[in-house]
Amino acid sequence: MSDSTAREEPELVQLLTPDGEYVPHPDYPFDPTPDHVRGLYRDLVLVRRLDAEAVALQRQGELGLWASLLGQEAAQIGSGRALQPQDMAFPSYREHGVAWCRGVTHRDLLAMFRGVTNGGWDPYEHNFHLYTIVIGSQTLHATGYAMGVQRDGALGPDGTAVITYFGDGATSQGDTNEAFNYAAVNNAPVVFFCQNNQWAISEPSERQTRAPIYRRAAGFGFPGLRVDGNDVFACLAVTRDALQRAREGQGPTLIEAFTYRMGAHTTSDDPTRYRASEEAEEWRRKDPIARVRSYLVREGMADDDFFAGVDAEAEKLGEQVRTDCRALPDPAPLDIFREVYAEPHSHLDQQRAEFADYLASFEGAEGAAR
Amino acid sequence: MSDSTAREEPELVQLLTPDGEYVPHPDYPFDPTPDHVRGLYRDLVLVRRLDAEAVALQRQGELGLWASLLGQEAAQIGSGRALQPQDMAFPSYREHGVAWCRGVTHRDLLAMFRGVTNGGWDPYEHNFHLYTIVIGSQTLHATGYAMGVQRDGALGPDGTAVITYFGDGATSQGDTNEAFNYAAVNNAPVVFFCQNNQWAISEPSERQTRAPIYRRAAGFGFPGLRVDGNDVFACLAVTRDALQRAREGQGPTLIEAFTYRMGAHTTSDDPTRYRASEEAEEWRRKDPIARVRSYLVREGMADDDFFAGVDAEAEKLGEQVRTDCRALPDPAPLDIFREVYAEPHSHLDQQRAEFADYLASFEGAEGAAR
Amino acid sequence: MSGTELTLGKAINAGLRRAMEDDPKVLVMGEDVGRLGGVFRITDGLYKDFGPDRVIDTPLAESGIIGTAIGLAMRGYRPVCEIQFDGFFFPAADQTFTQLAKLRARSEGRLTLPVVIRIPYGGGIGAVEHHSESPEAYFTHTAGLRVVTVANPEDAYWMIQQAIACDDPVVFLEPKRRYWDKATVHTGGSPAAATPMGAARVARAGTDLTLVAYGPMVKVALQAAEADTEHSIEVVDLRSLSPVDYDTVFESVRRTGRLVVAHEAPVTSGLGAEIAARVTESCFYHLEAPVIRVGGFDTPYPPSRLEEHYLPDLDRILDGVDRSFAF
Amino acid sequence: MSGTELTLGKAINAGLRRAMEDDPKVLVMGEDVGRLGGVFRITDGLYKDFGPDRVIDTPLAESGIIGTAIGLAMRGYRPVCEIQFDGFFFPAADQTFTQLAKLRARSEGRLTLPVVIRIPYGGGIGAVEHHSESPEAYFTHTAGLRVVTVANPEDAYWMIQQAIACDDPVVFLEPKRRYWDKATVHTGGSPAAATPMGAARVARAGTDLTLVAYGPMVKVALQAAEADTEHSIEVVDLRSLSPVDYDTVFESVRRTGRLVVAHEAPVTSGLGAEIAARVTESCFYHLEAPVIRVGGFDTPYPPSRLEEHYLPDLDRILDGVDRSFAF
Ligand SMILES: Cc1ncc(C[n+]2csc(CCOP(=O)(O)OP(=O)(O)O)c2C)c(N)n1
Ligand SMILES: Cc1ncc(C[n+]2csc(CCOP(=O)(O)OP(=O)(O)O)c2C)c(N)n1
Ligand SMILES: [Mg+2]
Ligand SMILES: [Mg+2]
Repeated sequence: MSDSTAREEPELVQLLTPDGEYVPHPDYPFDPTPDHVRGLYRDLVLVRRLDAEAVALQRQGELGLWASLLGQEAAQIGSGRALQPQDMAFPSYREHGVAWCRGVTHRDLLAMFRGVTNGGWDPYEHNFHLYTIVIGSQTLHATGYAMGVQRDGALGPDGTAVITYFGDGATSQGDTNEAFNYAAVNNAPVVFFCQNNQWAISEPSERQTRAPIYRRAAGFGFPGLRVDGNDVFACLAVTRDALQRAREGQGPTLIEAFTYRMGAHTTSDDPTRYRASEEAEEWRRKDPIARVRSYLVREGMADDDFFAGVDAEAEKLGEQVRTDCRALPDPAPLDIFREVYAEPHSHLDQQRAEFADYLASFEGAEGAAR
Repeated sequence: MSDSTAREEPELVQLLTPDGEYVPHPDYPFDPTPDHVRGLYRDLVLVRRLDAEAVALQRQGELGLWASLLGQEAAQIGSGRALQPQDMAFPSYREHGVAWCRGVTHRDLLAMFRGVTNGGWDPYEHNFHLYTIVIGSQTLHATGYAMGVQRDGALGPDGTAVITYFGDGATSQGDTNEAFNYAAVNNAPVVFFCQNNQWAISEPSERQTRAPIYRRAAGFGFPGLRVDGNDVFACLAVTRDALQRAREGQGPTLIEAFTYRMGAHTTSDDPTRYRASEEAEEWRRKDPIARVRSYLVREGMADDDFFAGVDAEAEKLGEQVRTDCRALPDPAPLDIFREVYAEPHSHLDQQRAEFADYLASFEGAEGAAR
Repeated sequence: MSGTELTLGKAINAGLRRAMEDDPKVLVMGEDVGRLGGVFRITDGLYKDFGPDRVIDTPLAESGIIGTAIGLAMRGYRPVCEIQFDGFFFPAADQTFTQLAKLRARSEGRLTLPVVIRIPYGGGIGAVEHHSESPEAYFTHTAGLRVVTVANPEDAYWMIQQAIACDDPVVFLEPKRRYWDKATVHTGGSPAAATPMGAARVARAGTDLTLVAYGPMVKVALQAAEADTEHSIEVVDLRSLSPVDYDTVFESVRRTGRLVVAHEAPVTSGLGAEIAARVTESCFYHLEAPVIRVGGFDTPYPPSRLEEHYLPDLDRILDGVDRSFAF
Repeated sequence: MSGTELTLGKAINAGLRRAMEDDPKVLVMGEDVGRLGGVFRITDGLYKDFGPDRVIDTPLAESGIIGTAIGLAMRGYRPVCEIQFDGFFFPAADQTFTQLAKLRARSEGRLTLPVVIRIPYGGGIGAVEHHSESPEAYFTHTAGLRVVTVANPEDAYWMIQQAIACDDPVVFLEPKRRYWDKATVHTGGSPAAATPMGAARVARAGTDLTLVAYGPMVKVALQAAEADTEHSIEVVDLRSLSPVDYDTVFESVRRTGRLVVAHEAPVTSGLGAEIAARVTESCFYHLEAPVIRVGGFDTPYPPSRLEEHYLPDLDRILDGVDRSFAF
């Protein structure tokens, strides 16, 4: 009888300690060259800034909502930078860091949260699917896409891998478990990247699962592991490894990035109602950016000029975010009917025409009132 | 990294070998007294007979459909006889052996397959829920019921446990996985009893799962084990143990009873289209009834008179099944409206009245034609 | 009769609390309904006062919520399930349509399943996708369910209690953009003595045209009726969507001879279609114009910057009224 | 034009085969569609000829079927999904309504999802529960989907190919009790040249009353029309349920002045309601009677020994016709 009810703390892959010390791992090679690490540091700082600006813009009424990635930068930049251009990513709604790595602009990200679109970017242009709000749905899309990759014969050392992102809460959803199973049975080239930020809105992960999340994979017949989600080196190394395995036809992997949601669930949320501030304090000491900075300083890989340069870049980005957000054009009323169908649709085409007439009737009566 | 992709054959709890030798198991005490084993033998033979009669009745057009339990008698009688009267069982649609143990009559079972009802018996009278056709649904009902048991404070050495039955195919369904998780998180007193009969209609279990099914439990944080599903002693012993654990507040268990569907999926199915007859041959050698008979003979616990007596009883049961099936009354047309709602429903009550008038209009015109 | 000023949201909260006090079998369950009190705070304070056995923070799985609620009901409980937003109901469609709605008939009345499914529904709060939908027609097409919605705090307070007391499964649709609307609630008396949840209500008397609305649209309908100074418009607040109280609707239409039905849901195969079909069949000779439907377009709910154009507003309703009088 | 005698089931099989031959991106997926050829053998022989990469026996999980089909479509495939029976669609409701139907609009047209969902539907085969339902109204209320059904082998052969060729998601409802009906199928030509799947068809000309039916009910409607020797009944086979070809329906009703709509699904909030509402609005002055709906009762589908009473038959349709003429 396999009894896993005991909740002993499982092993965690870590390459960079909270103090900024690099500890090589036998299974996950990583080469912390100055350029590489400085690049990661820059990514981390810039996405945190983008995120902070978006939160502020929501407070100012410029966005309807924003889901902050604060605290999860390393998990996202690490995994995002592990992707090859041909790889396809299926995010949930908080993966601004991954979006950043895929070249999705802040403008496109803001558009959805501003309510000017339900999408925002071309999934094929970036090999980055649209944000998916309904929890778990995208894990099946990723699995199906990966089954398509198999059918295209696009596996091999330079083949295509697929990654999908979801949270600890999403592991409770039927769809996510069906995706695990479809991926396992089909040996599909997909990496399941779970950011366990320990909360699903107000519910701590004990309300979602009794076993450590990474162990779910073994039950479906594929490997799972837990990585320090605040360690960008480790997240990059384990994701690269899992993607390569997928690429080469060795099937799915579940990565549980153990991290923490340092902010509110979204700008609509008030975490003081359900969690102690000490918890957040404790995690602040494990900050994903601070430890990279420590490493750079400790190793003499970056000086004050470098850090000032990144900060200046962040300033500029912040300004750009604010300007671009306000400049996002509102959609036109008739956009409601846009691209509901690919082919002509007698009924909807007529409804659209009637609405156009209706709108026009006001123009006559009240000028530009509408 | 926990890698379970290798499909080594897992350990199987077995107390009675195919040759009828009893091998005690350190973890699962069992006391094969003559009375006990003779009783089990009788159960096995009688439900097999009931089942065979039902298949024949379907062939004769007396039933719309029948899902045969052939080959799965031990899994059902073993687990069914492990239940206490207060325990509640949630079956799928093939658990005629469990129904037998719960005192559901063949008449009630046949009624659903004859199409005179969608239900058939009082779930509370037997502590045996209705058959559930939509795969996996009942696993959540069982879990919820078990959460109710917890809230009633009905746990303890003589407390109430819940069991739910499902097949290998059902482990793919989102609901079943959600049930595993709800049960784990709530530590609910429910036993998940999976009869892995190796086939879901035409799909072999490799198309449903990559890992042995019992391992799924560990991923959700509760124990799972595999038992020889053709061994009634082992099925009884492990189920009794798991029920007791549940009863005493130690939470859920997943039991995978490794067995074989010796017949067609249902009377509508034609297994020659998808599986080799040698496979069935091989499993016939592991017949769940033959080994109990061997044991009884080997141990001198039963003589020819006993076996003849059971056969005679089976004959009589067969006759009764045939008679009772044909005697099942057809429902009346207005039963369509029966118990759709518990309370008056203006619209449906009116619809019913209109239909009654409509039916009556024919009586005037054509006499008893309708 | 005691009266208290309450928002619609607080009125549901007060009704839930009273139902839980009155019957220890009443449970509240859903995502974040516990310590947080739900994303709209409708279950605020219940966790603190009734504890985790009666106010259950469930895993993030809607099929699991309804599926386990069915099991709890079979064990004698009366679960009140919260679906966090309309757009997140669908993972629970199978358990709701195939199990919850049908189990009583399947069991020939041996199983009673008093499960309430609360769903904050409809648009108008500037939300992201899946947070503004009006799925009522999926429910009204499903035999075995009752479907109600509320338009004011008084109904909210009583109807949630009636829904919980009802031995049938009830889908309780909460017009989320009205959660903050305030009015006096008369908390004296008992749910059984209050207007039955199955009854429609004439919210405004009129003689020239009947305007049927429900949930969030009642307020818009009343404003439209006020704004139309040429015609005397009667506004009927349906309250119950399944079954519909046709006695009240027919009586009104037979007097006015004209009917406009307004809802947020897409028009095609929406509840307005059913009302139009039945009213036409039963009041054929009284109708001076066909029933006019004003509703959402047959598109997915648009991004929030377009919702003011998607949702039927005063102008769109009056346009419908004009179309009726044009016949 | 070459003609072959085929059952409706075999015609779908032949259409699937031709679509798979014509386009290597077409996949077939579902439970038991491989070696078994599906429980109704509609995919018979495809696994043998196209192999497991193109004919996929999926795990037993409907949400997984539609969810992975979406992913496959995003990668450029055209998956044809089989849902084994109508009653087992609902676990896939979320992926169908919330993802499949909405993704094109969400992506502003960047994602094209040519997914076909084949569902054997309707009653009349003496099956157990969940095997006889008619869920079309859930689909017709969902923007972003197209919904079609077929009533004869010729349509079956062509429309399955048209559904697969269509760049929108199409729910393809197969009248299971008609699978064994035989007729000549003209397999020459191309899907593009055949009658478009969006067009209704006048199946029988008449002058006194229009009888609209679709799928399994077309045959019953034609029998009823024959049986009524007093009136000249025109029968319209809708074929497409979303969108409905209203041009054809309106033209007919304006000529006959009367309309009866028949379907197996429960009447309340069924497709008949939508047709009644729209026809009444557009043909108000032509109607000599209200639109009469004949359908299933508002109950769960009953056990098979009652289905002959549940399903609208010739008598129930003629009763509807009589009710129309009684006005
Ligand atoms: C099917 C569904 N149910 C409910 C919600 C509402 N909801 C949005 S986010 C969320 C919590 C998600 O938690 P988790 O998966 O851990 O991701 P995180 O937000 O922590 O990144 C919930 C319940 C939803 N979006 N989809
Ligand atoms: C949700 C759902 N999908 C499809 C079906 C059709 N179906 C009936 S039985 C069956 C196979 C079940 O296999 P398994 O779970 O192994 O149980 P077994 O029949 O072998 O006992 C299928 C696909 C169903 N009943 N419910
Ligand atoms: Mg989380
Ligand atoms: Mg099986």
